[in-house]
Amino acid sequence: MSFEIAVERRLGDAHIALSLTSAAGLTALFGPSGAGKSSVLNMVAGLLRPDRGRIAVAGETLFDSAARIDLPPDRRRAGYVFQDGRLFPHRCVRDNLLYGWRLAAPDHRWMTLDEAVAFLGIGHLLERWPRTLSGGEAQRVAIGRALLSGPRFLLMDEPLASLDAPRREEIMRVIERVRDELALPILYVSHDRAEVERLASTIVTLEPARVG
Amino acid sequence: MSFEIAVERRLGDAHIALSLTSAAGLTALFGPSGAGKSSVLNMVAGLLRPDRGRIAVAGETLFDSAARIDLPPDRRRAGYVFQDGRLFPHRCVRDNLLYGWRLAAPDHRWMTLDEAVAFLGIGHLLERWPRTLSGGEAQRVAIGRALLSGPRFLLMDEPLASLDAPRREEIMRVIERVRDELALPILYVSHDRAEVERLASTIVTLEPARVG
Amino acid sequence: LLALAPARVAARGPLVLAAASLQEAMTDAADVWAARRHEKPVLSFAGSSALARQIEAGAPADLFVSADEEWMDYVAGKGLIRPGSRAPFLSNRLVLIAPAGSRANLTIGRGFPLARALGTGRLAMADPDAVPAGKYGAAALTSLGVWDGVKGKVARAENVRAALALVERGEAPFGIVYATDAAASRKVRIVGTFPPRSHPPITYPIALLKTSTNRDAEAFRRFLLSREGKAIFARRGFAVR
Amino acid sequence: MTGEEWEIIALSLKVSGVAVLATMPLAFGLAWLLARGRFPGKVLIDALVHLPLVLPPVVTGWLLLIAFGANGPAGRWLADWFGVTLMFRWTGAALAAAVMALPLMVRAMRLSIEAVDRRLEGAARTLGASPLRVFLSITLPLATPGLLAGAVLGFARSIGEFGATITFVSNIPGETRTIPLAIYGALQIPGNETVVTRLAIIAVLLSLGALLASEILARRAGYGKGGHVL
Amino acid sequence: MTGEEWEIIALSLKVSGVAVLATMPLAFGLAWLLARGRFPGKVLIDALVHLPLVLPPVVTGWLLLIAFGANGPAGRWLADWFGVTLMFRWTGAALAAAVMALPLMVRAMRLSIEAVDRRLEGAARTLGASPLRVFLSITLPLATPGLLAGAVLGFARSIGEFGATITFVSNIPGETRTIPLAIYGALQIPGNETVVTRLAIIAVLLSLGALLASEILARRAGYGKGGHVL
Ligand SMILES: Nc1ncnc2c1ncn2[C@@H]1O[C@H](COP(=O)(O)OP(=O)(O)OP(=O)(O)O)[C@@H](O)[C@H]1O
Ligand SMILES: Nc1ncnc2c1ncn2[C@@H]1O[C@H](COP(=O)(O)OP(=O)(O)OP(=O)(O)O)[C@@H](O)[C@H]1O
Ligand SMILES: [Mg+2]
Ligand SMILES: [Mg+2]
Repeated sequence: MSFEIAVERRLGDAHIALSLTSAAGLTALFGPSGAGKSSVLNMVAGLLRPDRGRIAVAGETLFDSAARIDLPPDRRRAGYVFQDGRLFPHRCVRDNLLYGWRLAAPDHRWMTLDEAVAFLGIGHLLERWPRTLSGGEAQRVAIGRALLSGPRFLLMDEPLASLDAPRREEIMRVIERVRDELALPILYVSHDRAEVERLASTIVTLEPARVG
Repeated sequence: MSFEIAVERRLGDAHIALSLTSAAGLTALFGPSGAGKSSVLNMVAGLLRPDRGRIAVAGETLFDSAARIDLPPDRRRAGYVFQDGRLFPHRCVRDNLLYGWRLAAPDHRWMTLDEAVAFLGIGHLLERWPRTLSGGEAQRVAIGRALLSGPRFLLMDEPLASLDAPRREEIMRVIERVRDELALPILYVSHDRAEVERLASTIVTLEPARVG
Repeated sequence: LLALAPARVAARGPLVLAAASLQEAMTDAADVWAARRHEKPVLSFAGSSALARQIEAGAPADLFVSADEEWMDYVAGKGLIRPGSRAPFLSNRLVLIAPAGSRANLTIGRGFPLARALGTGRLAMADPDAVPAGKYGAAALTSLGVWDGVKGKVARAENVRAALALVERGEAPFGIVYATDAAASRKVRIVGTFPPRSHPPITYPIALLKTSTNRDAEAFRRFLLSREGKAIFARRGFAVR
Repeated sequence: MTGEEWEIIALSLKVSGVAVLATMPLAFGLAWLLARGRFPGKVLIDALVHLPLVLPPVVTGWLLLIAFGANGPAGRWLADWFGVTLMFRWTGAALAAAVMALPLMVRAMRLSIEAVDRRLEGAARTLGASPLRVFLSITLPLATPGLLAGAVLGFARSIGEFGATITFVSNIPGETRTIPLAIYGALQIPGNETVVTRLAIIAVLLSLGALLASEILARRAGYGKGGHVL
Repeated sequence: MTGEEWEIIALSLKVSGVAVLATMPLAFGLAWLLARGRFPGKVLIDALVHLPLVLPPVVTGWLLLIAFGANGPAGRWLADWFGVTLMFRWTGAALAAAVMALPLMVRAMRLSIEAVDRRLEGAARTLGASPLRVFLSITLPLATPGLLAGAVLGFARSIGEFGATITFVSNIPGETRTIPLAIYGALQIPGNETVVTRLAIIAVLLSLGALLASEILARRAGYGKGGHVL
């Protein structure tokens, strides 16, 4: 079992409810804009607290409202690629990439800076400030930062949205390798059918539900 | 002639140079991440000053370094959908949408709030603060805001990147109508081949050029 | 360090807390004293009220010279001065001043027309409710029967020097200050001196403090009260007793 | 509380209120200039704004006296052209309070202006807004936290202002005798601590009121923060 | 300039420098609490921090005297436990300066902390950073503008501090006689304006130095602004 999620959460008028159990591999979260995909990822990462429910990844319970379990985000070991980059503006690209890597226990790391830099094609950006990056450049740095933190599982929110086809292809190949060789569970949000069909072993569709 | 652009601009190590003349309709700007697509749009909008060159849209010169012409952004009447939304955080969705509409001369407006709200499907969001919007919701509001400002031409930087297929289809149809019925010049950045091939009458590829 | 601390106290001259208006004269006196192979006294000048409150809070000082009896009474009332060490030290005179360029002519006397001379202008003086010089000034004008006419026209300054500044700048046509202050400024003219009997005697009392540990303190007090010491203050315009 | 004390409180409120309200536009203009401007004399303006903070208040009062006294150049100009006199008037007390509050107001506003995302201003320009309109509709409201902080700091500083006021306009009951001047007077009389304490508590309560008002306004304008914490 | 004046300048620098440096952590902690905390007594802490701004400095000095004097509860405790005396010592002057500077420092820092994008803190948590590490590596550096502004404001205020200092620790040459106290002394002597002016200019230059230093540091840390203006 990679992801076992059964959560409910109210956000303003929106009522987000999801129940999924996925096999190993990549689980794609599909659904219209505003359905609650990012919110689900935030709940799995520990950044948004479900009103009730349970979250377990690869057998480890991260949250259980009944059992009063709520692992803090820094102990969940999620590799989260946010929908909106969220690079640290006060650190150069290199220090953004190494932020999680330095905090990870050495035996949790499964990728080096050089490897990440190579397949993301960001070697020439290492000394730059995030505010000077183009949209796609920032997106690639954000992917590298998440992978380098030595995560136990990945949360990817439209990671390839603003990338050109060759880059996309390259990164998809790395995701496939992570999925297959490292067997990391991946929860993946995308609006691109082709992308999802290629990568996902489980596809879950989130229906929007509004209150009232 | 819709767009006549011949500009050069240096940004850090990057050297952005583009020369294009496009027929009426939608001009797609294609190119790898970091090639300078957003920078070109910024130059056409008047937010980034070219080191030298000339920019004319639909026969009107917006910038000409030789003739010392440099129309300020508020007099260029660009409808710019930014790669990163840029909604005003201190105004609710309705006031974001109406910001440019209220500033436009009445006879420049060619769309009403109701029309925009309807085809973007954001009627339920009008009273919300931007920070509570999902990625796709914010993107749609940004599109609406640009269209409502009564622009003479459109600059769209991956406007459909984080939208689901049905929304995408609906908005593409509106873009086609704007292109055909209103005959507005549109400069369009996208990484999606299918999208571009469907919408564009001219496709221009920007090659990255690094200095040194 | 702890061992050194008492030694340092002994090597230092007495710490004198003195009213700010004594600054120049007291500095002169300390210099003369130091020239006689004594450790130079450490002088701290501030308002008498601030100094009295510091003494009350346990400040380790040796001598206190107040600008009026009231704050010395306060300190004495708390049992903070060495019995028998309190002595009247200096006196001063109160004068009416005008800006140097003023041609105002007034003779101070019973019912003299100060209010009319002021016109719409203001009489600058230290706060008559709070500051000694102001209290003496108000008392003098009251006994001369003119206070009721001018009390609504008073500009109450923080201290005598501030009142002096208002007259120096011509912002106030008249002011009441100590003779010592008037003498030190070239921008004001003394219009007249208040008769000493028109106000309570102006005295600057001196006393040795309970907390005093400095062995030179008493000697310096005696020096100040000696003829020679008082002469130094007389040169700065103080009246000595 | 005595009628005299009520008068003192009303005067303090008037002086501080006028000082802060009248200074807001100037403070914001200076803050904007310092945050955004790139011109040679910038550090000098910066230093000038900080001056009243650095100098002992008595010196500031003394400088005000020299400049704005009836015989000072600025004072004469104001009297001749506008018939305004500041000496010994509550308007002078307000000027002293304003000058002392200015550096605090400018700094707070400047911090908030510097935190404004300039890309939003660019977006507003493309939507047809002139620079002035961008300033009024984007920069100014986005700098609300600094505006409020500046107003509170300025008001509190004005309520507590003593040294420059008494030096400049002296202590005239009903005209320039604000709470701190009354407190000072009371402190000069031995055994008068209860009056001091009462007046001090009133000053604190006035500022607390301003503080609460600003917190409520900040919450109203609190689009930027709170809410969900991702 | 005389040797005595050099001594006064050195003392002012020492007092203000120590006051600001020692207060920075406390000020930042308070700023953080006020910006982020949600607890019942928050407005009271806020009011307490603003207190030295609202009260006339003389009252603050008097309260310090009551609390930290040789006979005061805090003063006795410091003397008994740490052998520290503040009365008539430069350490007391530094305490007075610190207390007066605190509200300015806290406000500036708080403004910057409130402007920090909390989603970045969330991102850091997912990357394995504990709350403390997030604070040190994300919140603190992102609040740099407020830290610098707070330090400059606090330093300038300390350099200009007079009323609380003279009331608390008197005016003792070489110990507590900082520039403003020396200016006060010089002002007591009519016709002494040149000394006053010289000392005032020195005070201004010292603050100008702090101002410049902070601008340079701000530029170093200026990742957030400047650069391209989209
Ligand atoms: N603070 C809030 N107040 C009210 N509604 C909120 C708030 N935060 C989120 N929402 C709503 O919750 C819903 C889920 O948001 P979420 O960001 O999870 O959507 P999403 O599926 O990721 O959409 P997208 O594909 O557009 O990114 C949206 O309708 C959004 O408007
Ligand atoms: N201030 C700057 N300093 C240095 N380089 C910069 C700066 N601003 C932009 N660049 C560089 O200029 C190039 C063009 O950026 P631009 O944002 O226009 O790219 P883009 O084509 O839009 O890419 P994407 O598809 O990834 O959004 C990039 O390589 C970027 O790193
Ligand atoms: Mg989303
Ligand atoms: Mg781009």
